Amino acid sequence: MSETVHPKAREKTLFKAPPIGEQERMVEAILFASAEPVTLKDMAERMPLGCDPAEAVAYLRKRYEGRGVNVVRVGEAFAIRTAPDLGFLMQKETVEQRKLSRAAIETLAIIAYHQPATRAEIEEIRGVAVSRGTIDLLLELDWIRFGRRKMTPGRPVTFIVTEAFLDHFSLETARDLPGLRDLRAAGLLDSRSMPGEEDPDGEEEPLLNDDGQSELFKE
Amino acid sequence: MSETVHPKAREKTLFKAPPIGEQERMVEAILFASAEPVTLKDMAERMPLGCDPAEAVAYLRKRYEGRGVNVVRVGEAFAIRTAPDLGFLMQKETVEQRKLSRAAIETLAIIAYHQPATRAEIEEIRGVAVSRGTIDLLLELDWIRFGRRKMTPGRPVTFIVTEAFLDHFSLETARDLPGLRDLRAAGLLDSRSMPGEEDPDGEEEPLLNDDGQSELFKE
Amino acid sequence: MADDDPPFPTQVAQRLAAESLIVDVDGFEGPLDLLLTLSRTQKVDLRKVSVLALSEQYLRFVDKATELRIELAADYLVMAAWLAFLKSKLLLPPDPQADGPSADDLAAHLAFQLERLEAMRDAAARLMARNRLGRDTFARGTSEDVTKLRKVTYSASLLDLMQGYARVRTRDEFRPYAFDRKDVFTMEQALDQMRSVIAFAGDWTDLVSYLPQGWTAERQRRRSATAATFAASLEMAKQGQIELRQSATFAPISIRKKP
Repeated sequence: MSETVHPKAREKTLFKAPPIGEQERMVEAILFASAEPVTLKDMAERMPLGCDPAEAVAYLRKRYEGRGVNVVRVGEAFAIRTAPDLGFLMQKETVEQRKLSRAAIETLAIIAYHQPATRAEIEEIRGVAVSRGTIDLLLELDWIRFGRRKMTPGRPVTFIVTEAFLDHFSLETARDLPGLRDLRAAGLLDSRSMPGEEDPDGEEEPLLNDDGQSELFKE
Repeated sequence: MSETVHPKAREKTLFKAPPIGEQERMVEAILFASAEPVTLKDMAERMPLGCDPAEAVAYLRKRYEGRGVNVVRVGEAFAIRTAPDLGFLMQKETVEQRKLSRAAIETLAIIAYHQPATRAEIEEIRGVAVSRGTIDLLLELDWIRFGRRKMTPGRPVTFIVTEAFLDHFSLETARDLPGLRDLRAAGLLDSRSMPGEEDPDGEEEPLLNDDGQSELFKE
Repeated sequence: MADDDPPFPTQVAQRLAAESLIVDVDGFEGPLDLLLTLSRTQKVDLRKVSVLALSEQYLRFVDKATELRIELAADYLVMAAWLAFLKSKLLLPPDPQADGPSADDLAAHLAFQLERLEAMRDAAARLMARNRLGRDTFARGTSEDVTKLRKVTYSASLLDLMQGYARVRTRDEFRPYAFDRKDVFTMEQALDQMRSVIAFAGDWTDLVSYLPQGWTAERQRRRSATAATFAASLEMAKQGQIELRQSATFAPISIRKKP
């Protein structure tokens, strides 16, 4: 109760930002009102001038620790989600999980761990052609999207995972993918092709390592 | 944080009801995830045996007092709702300055120079059909309004410019609109008028003088 | 999350797998997947897998399939051919004169591929076992939409108005110059045309035979089509799809699909 702020506080916004306790209430209201994650930028746009949503979210997050709902980070955004241990209460809300084919699951994992990944890279890893339907399904689920084209001959399109993917799998960032570090350390995420053969995208080794992967997985 | 309940508490449910703090978490999650307000009966059905949702809701309600969202009673049921003083966060007001489309400008100009003008006349001068949206926009902006019906077959409606139009363009009367000759004299009709488009203006000197100028603007 | 699998199903699974190998080719997601399954029977760390033994297993499998008249998809046969080649290379002492990668490099790479595929498969399983939205965690049930109050104000100046008027009054005189393209065959068209037929051209074929129908009679059209087709062939050669040949200056140009 102590932080409760006079409701009229916001009217003074022309002069100064509302106290942080009040900002926390605002962020709370905004996050509760949205089923989708909300970015700090979105929050700032909706809150009075001078507010610091990042700080307010940090307080809010702390407040909801251990509660029935939690504040979670999803990429660059935040959302409130029910605590995972209470899922059993929600039979009514449970969404029928689409049964994904093995090909779709593996393709998704390869994109997540190797992103940005081209179709040729996915095929190289799985050793079979990726069907159009598999990619379409993942796109439709909004778990993957097109990334930047690769700067190799043919300028192939790449795929990367989306915020909805992170949200669905309770990941804060793509860096939190289970086992990512170990896989990387073991060299299993390197793009290595058959000795004496061209790379899946027709490029020499060095190029594959630069642009794309770096920005997402910088440590 | 003192009320934080051990997350494993619910595992004891087969033997006795979970502690009230845990029940509060459950109610919180249920209210959060439900699309509709939830009755105590519904809650009891979803929670482990022996739970007392009424008590849990009472605690939860207290906890949310003064927060950004509140637990409110809706008939016989309960729901989480945005605190009334924060409703302003759920609105996003944006003011957008837009340039009037070329079609709208031309239509408006024709009405201003030829008023009262029927749709057929506008179309004849512009050489293309006038979309409904264009007229609607101009009406909505209160720059044009319906004039008297024309005494010709079909008695078509006419459009004339409004006070608001004169006001916006700082004109005393529509007669004050400069004639084409004035425009040309002022160098406004030469080819530099509209950057970035094929510019018919100014090339065909002779045409500028003739009929187009309606009797309204005789010099 | 809860793991529904019985504790140690591997032995049974292996036996079932070994049996099903013979009949159920459809169960495999390609030759690499099959190799991975076969390698499990070696019960070793994938890093220490015997590629030689694995190659033999695979080749035996393919033989058996052939005996049973099971139609194997082409990529299984390609893999078989490659493994047969690798096997012979592995068995022979290395030839110091031979260029290209050594048998050991190739074997090591195959082992790497298997390890990588298995790692991705594990990663996928771990991913799918995470708390999932709509199953373990839930989003807000009643989201409030942010009502967007959009106020649009339109601006137009007197100048805009006058220019607009002048524009419509002088428009009739103006006809934008448009290039008449009736008799022009573009390079894009030529590329499309060639790509669709090149697959059937195994041997050297005169470029002229690629001219589209209806573009050979009239001189002007023929010239345009020839130029476009030639440009398209250069482009395809650059992309490594075809080869070009001309025996002398002004001699007919022939092309063929790159073998």
